Amino acid sequence: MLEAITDHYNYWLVIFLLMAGLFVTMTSGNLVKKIVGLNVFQTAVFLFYISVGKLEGGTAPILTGEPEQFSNPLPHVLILTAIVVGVATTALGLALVVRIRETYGSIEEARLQEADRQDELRAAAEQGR
Amino acid sequence: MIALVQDIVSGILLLAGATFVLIGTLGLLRLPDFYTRLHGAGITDTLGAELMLFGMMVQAGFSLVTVKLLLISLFVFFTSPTATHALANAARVTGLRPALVPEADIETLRTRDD
Amino acid sequence: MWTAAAIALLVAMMMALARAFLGPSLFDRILAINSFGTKILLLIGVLGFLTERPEFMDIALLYALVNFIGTIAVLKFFRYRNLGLSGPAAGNLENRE
Amino acid sequence: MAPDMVTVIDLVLLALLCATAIAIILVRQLFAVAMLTGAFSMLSAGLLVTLDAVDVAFTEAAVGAGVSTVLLLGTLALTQRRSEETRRRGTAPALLAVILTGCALVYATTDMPGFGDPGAPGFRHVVPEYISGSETDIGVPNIVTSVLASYRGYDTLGEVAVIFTAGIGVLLLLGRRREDEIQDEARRSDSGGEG
Amino acid sequence: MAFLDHVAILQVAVPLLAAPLCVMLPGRHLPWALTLSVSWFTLICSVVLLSEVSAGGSIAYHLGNWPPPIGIEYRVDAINALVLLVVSGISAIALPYARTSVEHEIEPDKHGLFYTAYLLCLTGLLGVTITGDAFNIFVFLEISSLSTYVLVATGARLDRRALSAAYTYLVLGTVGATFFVLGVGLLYMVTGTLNLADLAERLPPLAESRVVQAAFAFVVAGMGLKLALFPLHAWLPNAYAYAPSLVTVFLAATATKVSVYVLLRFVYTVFGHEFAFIEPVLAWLVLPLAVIAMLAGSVVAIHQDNLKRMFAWSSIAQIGYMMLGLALANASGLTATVLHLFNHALMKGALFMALGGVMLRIGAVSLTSVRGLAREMPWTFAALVIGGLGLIGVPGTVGFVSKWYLILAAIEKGWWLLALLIAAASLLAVIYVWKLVEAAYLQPAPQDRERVRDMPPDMLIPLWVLALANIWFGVDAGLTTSVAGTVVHAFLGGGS
Amino acid sequence: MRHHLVLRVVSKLLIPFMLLFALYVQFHGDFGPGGGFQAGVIFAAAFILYALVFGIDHAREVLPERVLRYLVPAGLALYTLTGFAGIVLGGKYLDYDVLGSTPTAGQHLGILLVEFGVGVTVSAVMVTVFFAYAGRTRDVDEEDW
Repeated sequence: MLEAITDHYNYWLVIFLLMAGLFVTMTSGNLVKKIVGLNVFQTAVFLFYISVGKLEGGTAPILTGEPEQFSNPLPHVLILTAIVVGVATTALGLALVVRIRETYGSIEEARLQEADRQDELRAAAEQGR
Repeated sequence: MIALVQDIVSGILLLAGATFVLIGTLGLLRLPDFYTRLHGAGITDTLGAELMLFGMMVQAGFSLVTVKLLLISLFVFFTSPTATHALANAARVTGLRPALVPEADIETLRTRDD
Repeated sequence: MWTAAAIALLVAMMMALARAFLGPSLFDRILAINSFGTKILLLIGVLGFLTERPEFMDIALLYALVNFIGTIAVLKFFRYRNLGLSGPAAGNLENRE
Repeated sequence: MAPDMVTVIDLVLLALLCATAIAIILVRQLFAVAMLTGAFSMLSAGLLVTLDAVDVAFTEAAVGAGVSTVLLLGTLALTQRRSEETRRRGTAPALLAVILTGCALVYATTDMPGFGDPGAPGFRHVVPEYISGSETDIGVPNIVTSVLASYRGYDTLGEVAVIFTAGIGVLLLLGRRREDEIQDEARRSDSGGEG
Repeated sequence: MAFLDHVAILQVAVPLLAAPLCVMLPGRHLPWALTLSVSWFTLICSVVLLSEVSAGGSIAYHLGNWPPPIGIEYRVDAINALVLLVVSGISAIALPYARTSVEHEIEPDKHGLFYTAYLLCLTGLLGVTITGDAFNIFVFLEISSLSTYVLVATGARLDRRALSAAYTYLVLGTVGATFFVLGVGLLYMVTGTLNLADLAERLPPLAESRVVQAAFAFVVAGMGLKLALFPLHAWLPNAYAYAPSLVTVFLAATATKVSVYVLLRFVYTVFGHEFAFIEPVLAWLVLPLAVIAMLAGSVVAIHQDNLKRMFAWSSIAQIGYMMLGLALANASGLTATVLHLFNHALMKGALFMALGGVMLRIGAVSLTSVRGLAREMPWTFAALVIGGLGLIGVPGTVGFVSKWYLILAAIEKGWWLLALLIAAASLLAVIYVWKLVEAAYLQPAPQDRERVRDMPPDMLIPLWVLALANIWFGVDAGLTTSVAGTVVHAFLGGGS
Repeated sequence: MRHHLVLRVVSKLLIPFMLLFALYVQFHGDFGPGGGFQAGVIFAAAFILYALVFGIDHAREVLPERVLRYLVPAGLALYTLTGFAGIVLGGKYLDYDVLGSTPTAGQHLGILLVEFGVGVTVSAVMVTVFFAYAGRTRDVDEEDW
C-alpha cells in the first residue's frame, strides 16, 4: 500500500491538476479564464510526461564525462515541442479574445451566445422580408 | 582545511540569508497593508537573496558557476528594488491608500502628486 | 545546510503564495509574486548544489534577468491602460476587490 | 540525504501547484488570474528542475516570465479585468467529464511502472541509443539538444511551423490595418513625439 | 530517380517551404499562384505515391536518415495514400476556384497571410496523414489546427460569428489534441517507442495492461473531438457556417477525414482489432454514437435555414456513417468507411463550392435568400443537386456506393434494424435536400432582389470537375473499391 | 514613462545583458540547457522590455515591422532549406551527416543552422505578437475599471 503511494503520488497530483485545468476550461464563462484553464490542463500533461521520464537517482541528461544514470531525455524533447505548441495556441486564443471583445463588446460566453442568437434572428428577419 | 572553512562560511551565509528570507516573507504575509508589506518583500529580495547567493558563491569556488552567481546577485540587486519602486509608484498613482495613515495625511500626500 | 536552506525557502514560498492568494489589493498579489520569483530563483540555485548539477544556474540567471519584465508590464498596464504608449495616465482608480 | 530532500521539494512544489490551480478556479479578478498564472509557471519550472528536465524548465521559465504574463496583460488591457463568472448551465456534465477523465487516469496508474522506476520500458528501448549516440554520432553533450535537433529534428521543424502559424494568425487577426497606420502617423505629427 | 526516392517527404516539405515564401510575396496574385502550383505539386506526389503502393506494398522514408524507431519515419500504404490524394486533390481543385472567391471575401491586404495560413493547413493535414510517428501526428495536427482556427476567424469580415466559432473550435480542438498527446504518452510509458509500426509490434503482449486501455480511451476521445463525433461535435456547425467559402470547402472535404484516418490507423493498425477491450468499446460506445450522429445530424439539418449550416450538420451525420463502418469492424463496414472518406470529400467539396458561388453573387446562403435562384444560376444549382443526390445516396452517385457497403455490412452482421436506420437517415437527407430544391427551383424569386449571373467560369469549372467526379466514381467505383479492398485487407489481416 | 528615471536606467543596464544571455543560450545549447527556442524568447523578452520602458514607437524604429515581416518567415525557411540541403547533397531530408566533411562536423553544422533558424523565427514571432497587442488601443469602458 505504502509502495503504491510512493510509486504513484506524483501521478495522482498531476492528475488532480489536469482535472482542475479541464474543469476551468469547460465551466468558466469567461473567455480569458478558459484559455488559462487550458494552460493549466496542458501543463499537467507536460508534467505527466516528464514524470514518466524521471529516473530514481538519475540526473539531467547532459553528458559530463562521468558514467552516470540519466533521466529519459525523450519526454523532455517532446514536451519542449508541446510547450511551444501551447504558447502558440495561447497567443492565438488570446488574439481571438481581443477580436471578440472588439466586435461583440464582451468576453463572457453567455453574452456571446446571446449576441449570436440575436444575429440569427436578425438575419432571419431581414431575409424573410 | 580550506574546504572546511568554505563550508563554514557558506553555511553561515546561507543560514543567515534563509533567516532573512523567512523573516521578510513573514512580514509580507502578516503586515497590515500593501505599503508596509513592501518592507518585508524588500528584506527577502535584497538582503536574504544576496546573502544566500554569496553563500552559494563561496561554496562553488572559482568557476563559471561563481560568475553566473555573481551576475545573478548583481541583477537581483538592481531589479528587485526597481520593481518594488515601480510597484509602489503604480499603487500610489492608482490611488491605493495606506491603511495606517490618517485620512488628513492622505490629502497632503495627494497634493504632492506629480 | 542545503537542506535547511531549501526548507526555509519552501516555507517562505508557501507564505508568499498565501499572500498572493489572499490579496486583498492587486498590488499585494504582484508584490507577492515578485518576491515568489526571487525565492524560486534561490530554490533552483540550492537545488543545483543539492544535486551537484551546476547547469541549473542558467535557469536562475534567466529568472534574475526576465522576472523584471512582468512587473514592468504591470506598471505600464496600470498607468497607461495598455502596453503601448498612448493613453493618458490613469486617474483615480479603484483597485480593491 | 540529498535525493530525499529533492523528493520533499518535489512534493511540496506539486502541492503548491495544485493549490495555485484551485486559486485560479476561485479568483474572479482576471488580473489576479494573470498573476497566479505567473506563479503557476514558476512553480512548474521549479518542479521540472527537480524532475531533471533542465531544458524544459528553462523553456517554461523563459516563456512564463518573459512572454505569457505580458500577453495576458496585453489581452486584459484590451478587454476587461473582471470575470462575471455567471456559472454556466452544464456544470454537471462538465464535472462528470472531468471526473471520468480523472478516473481513467487513476485506473491507468494502478498498472503503471512506478515513479522513477529504472525498469520502465521507456529506459530500455530507443533511449539508450540516444544516450550513447549523442556522444558518438553527434558529439553534443546535451542529449536533449541532439535528440531535439537531429534525431527528432523533424518534430522541431514542425514546432517552428507551429510558432510561425501563430505569428501569421496573430497578424491576420490583429494586424494593423492601413487606416490605423495613417492615424498613427497623424497622431505622431500632432503631438510631436511621445508623451 | 531522385524525385521518386524523395517523393514522400517532398509531399510535405514543399508546401512547408512554400509557406514562409508566400508571406514574403507581394500583392494578391503571386501568393495565390504559388499556393496553386504547390497544391498541384502535392497532387502529383500523392498520385505517384498511390500508384506505387496500390499493390499493397508500403514506402518508408527515414527522416534525417535515422532508422526508426530512433528517428521519425514516413510510411505510406494504401490508406494514407488515399487520404493524401483526397487532401491534395481537393486543394488542387479548390485553388483555381479560390481566386475570385477569396478576392471577394478577404481584405485585399491580407491575401498573402491568408494563403500562407492555407498552405500551413495543407502542410499539417498532409503531414498528419503521411507520418509513421505518433508524436509527429500531434505536431502536424496542431499546425493544421492552428491555421484552421485562423482561417475560420477570417470569415469575421462577413459575419462576426466566425470569431466565436473559431474560439470554440480552438478550445475544443486543443482539448482534443491534448487528450491525444496524453494517450500517446501513456503508450510511450509502457512501450518505450513512438513509432506506429513499432508500437503495433509491442502492444499485443500488453493487451491486458490498464495503461494501454486508458491510452486507447484518450486517443479515441481526442480524435473524436477532432472529427466531431456526435456528443463532441459542438465546434463544427458554426465553424463551417461562418468560415470563408474556400476554407469551408477545404475543411469540410478534408480536415475531419484526416482525423477519421488517424482513428482508423490507431484502431486497426496500432492496437489491432483483435484486442479484447476494443471490440466492446466499438460495439457499445462508438456504434450507438455513430447511429445517433447519423440521425440527429440529419434531423437538425432539416431545421436549418442557413444552407452552410445545414450541410455542416449533414457532415456530422455523414461522419456518423464513417464511424458506423469503423465500429462494425467487418470487411464491408471498413470498405464503406474508406469509400465514404473519399466520396464524402467529393460531395461536400462540390456542395460548399456551389454555396460559395451563391455567397459571391447574392451575399447570403439561406433557404429564404436562394428562392428562385436556380433560374438565374442554373449550373451552380445543378451541381448542388448532384451533390445533394449523393448525400441521399441515389444510385449513380458516389453516395450510393458507400451506403450500399454500409447496409451490406449491417446485414452481414444480421442487424436488420441497423440497416433500416441507415435507410431512414437517407430519407431524412431527402427532406433537407428537397427543401433546398424546392426553394431554388419552385419558389418565385423575391421582387427586391436584383437578377444575378451564374458563377464566373473560373469558379464554375472546378465545381463541375467535382460534380462530375461525383457521378464518375458513382458509376465506375472500380478504382476506389480496389484501393479500399487493399486497405481493408491490410487492416483485417489475412485471417478474417 | 518619462518620469521613470530609475526604470529607464535599470532597463538600459539590463537589456544588453539579456541580449548577451540570449546569444549565450543560442550557442551554448550544445553543452547546457537552452537552444534556439529559449534564446529566441529571451531575445524577444529583452525587446519587449525595451518597448515597455521606452515606448512602442521607439521600439518600432529599432525593429520596423517591415523587417519583422521578413524575419518571421526567414527562420522557418532556413530550417526547411537545411532539410533540402540534405537531399541535394545526396542524403535524406534533414540528414546532417552529409553537410560536413565528417558526419560529426555535419551534425554540428546542421544543428547550428537549425537552432539559428528556430531562434530567428521564435524571436520575430514573439515580437510581432507583442506589437500586434500593444499597437492596438481599445475604446475604454469606464465601468470595467
